[in-house]
Amino acid sequence: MADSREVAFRGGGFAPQAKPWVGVLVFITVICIIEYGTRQGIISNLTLPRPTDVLATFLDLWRSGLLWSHLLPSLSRLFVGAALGATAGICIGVLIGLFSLIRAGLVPLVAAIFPIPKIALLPLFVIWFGIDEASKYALIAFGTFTPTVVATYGAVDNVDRTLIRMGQSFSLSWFSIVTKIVLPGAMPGILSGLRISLAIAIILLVAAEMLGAEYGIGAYILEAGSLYDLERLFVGVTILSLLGVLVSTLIGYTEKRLLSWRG
Amino acid sequence: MADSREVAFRGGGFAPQAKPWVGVLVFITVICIIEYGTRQGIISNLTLPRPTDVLATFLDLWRSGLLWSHLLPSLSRLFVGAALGATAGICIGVLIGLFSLIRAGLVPLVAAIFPIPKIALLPLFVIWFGIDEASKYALIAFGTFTPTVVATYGAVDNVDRTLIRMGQSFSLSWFSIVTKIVLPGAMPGILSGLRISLAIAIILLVAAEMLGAEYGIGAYILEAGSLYDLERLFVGVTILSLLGVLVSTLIGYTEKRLLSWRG
Amino acid sequence: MDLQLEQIGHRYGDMAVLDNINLDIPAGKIVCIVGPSGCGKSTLLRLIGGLEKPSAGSVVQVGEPPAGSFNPLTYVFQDFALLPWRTVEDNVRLVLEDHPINKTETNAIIHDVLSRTKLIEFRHAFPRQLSGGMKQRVAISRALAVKPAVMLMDEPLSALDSQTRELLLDDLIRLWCREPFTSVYVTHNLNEAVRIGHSIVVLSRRPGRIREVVNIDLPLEQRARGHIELDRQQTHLWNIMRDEAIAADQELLSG
Amino acid sequence: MDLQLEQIGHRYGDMAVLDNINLDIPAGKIVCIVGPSGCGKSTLLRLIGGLEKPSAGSVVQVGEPPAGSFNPLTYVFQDFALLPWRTVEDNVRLVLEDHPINKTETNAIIHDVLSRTKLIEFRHAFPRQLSGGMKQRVAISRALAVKPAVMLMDEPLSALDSQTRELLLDDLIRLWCREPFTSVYVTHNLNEAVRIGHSIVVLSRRPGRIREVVNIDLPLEQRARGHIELDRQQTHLWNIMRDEAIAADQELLSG
Amino acid sequence: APQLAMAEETPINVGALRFTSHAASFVAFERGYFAEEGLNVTFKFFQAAQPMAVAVASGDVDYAVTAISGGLISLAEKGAAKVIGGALLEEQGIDGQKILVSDAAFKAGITKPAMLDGKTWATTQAGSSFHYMGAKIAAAEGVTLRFKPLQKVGAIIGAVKSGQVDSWSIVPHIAKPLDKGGAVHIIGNVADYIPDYQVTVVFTSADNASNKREPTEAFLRAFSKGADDFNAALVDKTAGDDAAEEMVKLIHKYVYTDRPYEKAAPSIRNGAMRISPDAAINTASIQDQLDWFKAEKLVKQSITFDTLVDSSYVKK
Ligand SMILES: Nc1ncnc2c1ncn2[C@@H]1O[C@H](COP(=O)(O)OP(=O)(O)OP(=O)(O)O)[C@@H](O)[C@H]1O
Ligand SMILES: Nc1ncnc2c1ncn2[C@@H]1O[C@H](COP(=O)(O)OP(=O)(O)OP(=O)(O)O)[C@@H](O)[C@H]1O
Ligand SMILES: [Mg+2]
Ligand SMILES: [Mg+2]
Repeated sequence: MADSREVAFRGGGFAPQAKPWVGVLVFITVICIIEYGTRQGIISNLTLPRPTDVLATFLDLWRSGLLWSHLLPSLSRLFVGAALGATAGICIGVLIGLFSLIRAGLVPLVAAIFPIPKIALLPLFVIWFGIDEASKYALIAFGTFTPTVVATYGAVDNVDRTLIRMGQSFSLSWFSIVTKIVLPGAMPGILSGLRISLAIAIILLVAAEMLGAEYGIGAYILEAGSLYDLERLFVGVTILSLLGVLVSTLIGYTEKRLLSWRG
Repeated sequence: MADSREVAFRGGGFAPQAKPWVGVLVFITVICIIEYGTRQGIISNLTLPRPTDVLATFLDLWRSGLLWSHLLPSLSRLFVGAALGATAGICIGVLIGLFSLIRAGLVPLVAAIFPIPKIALLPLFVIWFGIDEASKYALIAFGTFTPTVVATYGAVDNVDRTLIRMGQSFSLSWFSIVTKIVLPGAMPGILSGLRISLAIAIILLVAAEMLGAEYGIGAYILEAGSLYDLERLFVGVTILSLLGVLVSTLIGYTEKRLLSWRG
Repeated sequence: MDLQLEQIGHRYGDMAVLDNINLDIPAGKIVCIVGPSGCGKSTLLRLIGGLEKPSAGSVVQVGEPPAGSFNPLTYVFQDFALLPWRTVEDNVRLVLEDHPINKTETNAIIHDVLSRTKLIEFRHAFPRQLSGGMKQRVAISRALAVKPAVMLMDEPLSALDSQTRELLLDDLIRLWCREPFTSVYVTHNLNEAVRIGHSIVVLSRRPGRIREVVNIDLPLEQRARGHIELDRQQTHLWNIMRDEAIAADQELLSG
Repeated sequence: MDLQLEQIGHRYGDMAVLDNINLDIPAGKIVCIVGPSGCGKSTLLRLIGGLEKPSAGSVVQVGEPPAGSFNPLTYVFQDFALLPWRTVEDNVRLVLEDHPINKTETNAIIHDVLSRTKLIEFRHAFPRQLSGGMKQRVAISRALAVKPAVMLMDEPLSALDSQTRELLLDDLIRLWCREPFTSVYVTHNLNEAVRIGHSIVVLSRRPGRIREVVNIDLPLEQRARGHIELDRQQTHLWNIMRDEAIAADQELLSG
Repeated sequence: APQLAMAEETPINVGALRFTSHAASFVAFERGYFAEEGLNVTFKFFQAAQPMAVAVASGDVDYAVTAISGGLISLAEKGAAKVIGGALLEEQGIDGQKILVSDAAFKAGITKPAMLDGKTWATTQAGSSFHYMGAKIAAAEGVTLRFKPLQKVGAIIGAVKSGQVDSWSIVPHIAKPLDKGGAVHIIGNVADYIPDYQVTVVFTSADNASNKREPTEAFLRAFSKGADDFNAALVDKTAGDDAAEEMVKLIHKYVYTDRPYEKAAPSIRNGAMRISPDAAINTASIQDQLDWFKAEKLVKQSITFDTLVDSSYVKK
């Protein structure tokens, strides 16, 4: 067998492998570079704050107890606003998914509302909802609503039609088909839509707190921005960023619980 | 055959039917109600402008030639900014999709950047990119970038692995597999991601034109807002909304051309 | 309860799918429907079950469905159509929930049908944990649970690998022998058709028309693998269908 | 060129999938592999084709591949694996693009393989316009285009309806008779195995081990439907596999 | 002459808002005062003052006029910006910024600033001039105000009109039409509480202030000339009606451009407040503002007057 050889390997790849430490490393590297750059003066103090100063500012904020005074109102605005917007969005989305007439009437309306920047409407929100909590809830709810609607009716559309036909073939009632087949089937799509909606809700916190908020992470960021206080600006931005990661983790957890049947 | 009867129909439904006129009707109805309400004084002139006044303001804007002075700079900002952001987003997204190391390093970074509100960073954009077009491009590009990255690597992940294994089984080169299998396969996902990214780009036009813009739809809206001039505010908002519908139509058209193979 | 198809025709838009179908489905018999792909077999089954309205003609139900039947016309689908978020037991329970029976009765029915299909042990498993054969047995249990007068089966075995298919075909035959049921059984597989059908309806290419109806008198329990008479019938059917099958396979699909 | 599998074993994590497989694949012969679902047939094929590395043992290639073979070990996949955005012709062209041949040569090859599978008329069609049988014929043309030394076929017919499957099996047999090729042919269908296999390897339930190798000496061109010898062999194979199949069908899937 | 010292024209960028309070620059440009000083001026327009301050720090804009805000002081602290002259000035006797209350508050009997105890006061942001004015008025009257940051003037107008904030102070050309509309009421003048309030200042980058003396001085000279013309035409009204008319027309090229002249003119006239002659700085007012910012802990305690102001350019 002079000319015998093993078959060459040519497969593999194109399959992402988890390397969690790399992400951590990248963050550490970026922060170290900025720290070094700002210390050496390569990065001017107008461009970026020194990470250690940001940390110190954060610790100050914490110790002074103001962290909670800012965080709690923001969390409650986020919670109430997103809950309102997401609930309304899911309801309308399901209705759009189920009824052709509602779909025909509302889909173009939603499409027209989607690209409207919420900050453009700030002066109107003052008139419509006042400058207290109501307008903040409304702004966040409004921003969460449209993407949730779009994700939800997409999810309802994607429910396997054979399952619905199955339900009909067993003469299940319309209500049973909707609650036992359509809604659970749309759940994965709705949850992954919520990931985006809630990220948008966090982004809108700043816009919402433009309206007469004294306390709140958004208000804190706005004040820092207007005082050109980069350390505090970055503390605020970091908190929002962490909030985003937290919300996304929570949704991941909900998915795991609610969609355990996916295994 | 006394007791013979036809089998009862129990199927149908759960399949949306197109009813384009309903959408038009809804728009007309909403506008008529507002017109009537404002004329009767049921809706105060602080709450909503009269639609006919908005139209008149729009016609004034058109006749004065200022419409184009506002629209053209905005369109060019949108175009350049979104093109930069989307191109960078697609490139990075594809790299994340292809290389585990890049994925591990960048995905957490992108996830952390996503929930940062762009308006919070406005003061920094001035320092980083100046007050001319560059900062507007940068802001829109930045806002378009993150959602495009997320959509793109999702699309690459969803490319049918059996097609990739097929390529490998025919000993195609890595480059051939990427350009002939991965990229075309990811195209539908990338395009539908662009729908969202471009809607966000339009939304960010207002934020971008907060930075030293004299002309532009965003600047027009901001000025109208600061003078509490509801007619002009709504003219601006309507233009953005139409822009959103236009962009979405253009993407639909691109999809039809590029993805004609889907039939 | 018998079913009679009277001059059934059906179109989707401009496309005629079925044309002038007349057929009797007598109680207690299994009628197989075979024909080339796309000839309208599934459509015909949907018409029979009332899931779609025929463009022409009518499906008539002769006689009352047996007392205690919750859902006289019951489907078994090719791709099982199990709810992935419900366990085996709850998938069966789904179709009983809309009926006015109490919990103990429901549980008794579920226990009965799952034991008939040998699935009792797996009643708490989710569909994703089941092999294809088990999934289809769950779907069959679910159909049995509503005590159907007629079982409408659309290629119930074709999603399974051929070894599992053999096993499940035996199971079905055994179920019928224990307690004969009426069934319209759509299949692509001529071997399956001659093993389980009392009569076999051959449809032509689209628009589907009845080409021939083949009756096989051999009792089901005697139809073993490789029985000469069955092989003869199978070859006969294959000869009828061969040209249609070639033509159907060579057609470009529209749209 | 022959292939030799030497004491192949394979595991995914903790799970042993294949164990101690020794097998010769002689040039010009078709070796069928049958076994219960999940026993590692596809895995074995991936190991043979170099798409995966075995955990133990090795796949050895004895002798040089024939001159002019672009891709000695070539797959035909169960689900066709056609690029939906390329026409029939361009799907075949794909696998020739990375090789140093000019345009006329490429076109000649494409013309040749498409005419061998009777697809010339459809060369500008997109996959979505083709029936399943045509799609698989495109996949076979693509495999032929690279002049393989060995064709690795993973249930090439199981995505098709049984009538189309009959037709395509005849096509494959005709192709082999015209110009014998070497092939490893994985299938679930014992009838298919006895019709096309020179030898049939029966694997046990997971971890897959070789239970038995059945050789059938009858030349392929004489293996008509319902040939007595083939029926005998098929029943023999079914008896070997029956218990494994029942056990495999009754297993809860992990994960 | 200075223009001989510079071989060719020096290009500079001047930041501006489209407000009457920025008129001095517009006049200097239109009447060629900048050109006479050898300055080739390009205006950069902004929607808000804060990004303009940052733009000076980043070098995109060379000179600009803005209120003293926390942002400006922070930028000065970072060594990026310097105040070099004064601009808008509150002066008793001249129509200046007004104190407003909402209609609801007015009807509830609040007709004097002294009655504002416990009421809300609108500001754009913490550390804005609105915040400062409110705080000074409250201190003078011995009342407490609750400050509502609403970011944008438009949002404030909406909130005051609908009675959701009680009080605010704003320049006369915005205050008067609102008062006339009946949705708000003017109840006092800012000048009565903060005499000689230096509302806005001229500032530039620290680099310009210390290293580009010549063009900076040239800019201030031209700016002062523009201010003199403006004061004479619209504030002191000593130049006659024709000059006033001409001045309004000049300013209309920059402000309220999309309104017809007849509608724009009253607003422009109403907006006329004194611009410090010779760009002089009211040191006491600036010191007071700085002290207030420090007391409110809006800026670092280490900042001194000289960090903020380069007083080598103009008379104090
Ligand atoms: N809802 C529908 N709307 C339009 N056309 C349809 C619809 N359902 C089926 N068709 C078309 O009707 C024809 C018959 O379809 P049907 O599913 O009944 O065929 P079939 O015999 O069951 O085929 P197969 O053997 O592939 O299952 C096909 O050409 C199909 O494309
Ligand atoms: N990449 C993989 N990672 C982990 N486990 C795998 C992988 N591929 C296959 N398996 C497992 O290995 C076992 C054998 O799989 P394989 O696909 O080879 O079986 P098979 O005999 O081809 O089955 P079938 O008849 O269903 O096609 C299965 O239990 C499968 O779940
Ligand atoms: Mg069918
Ligand atoms: Mg397999």
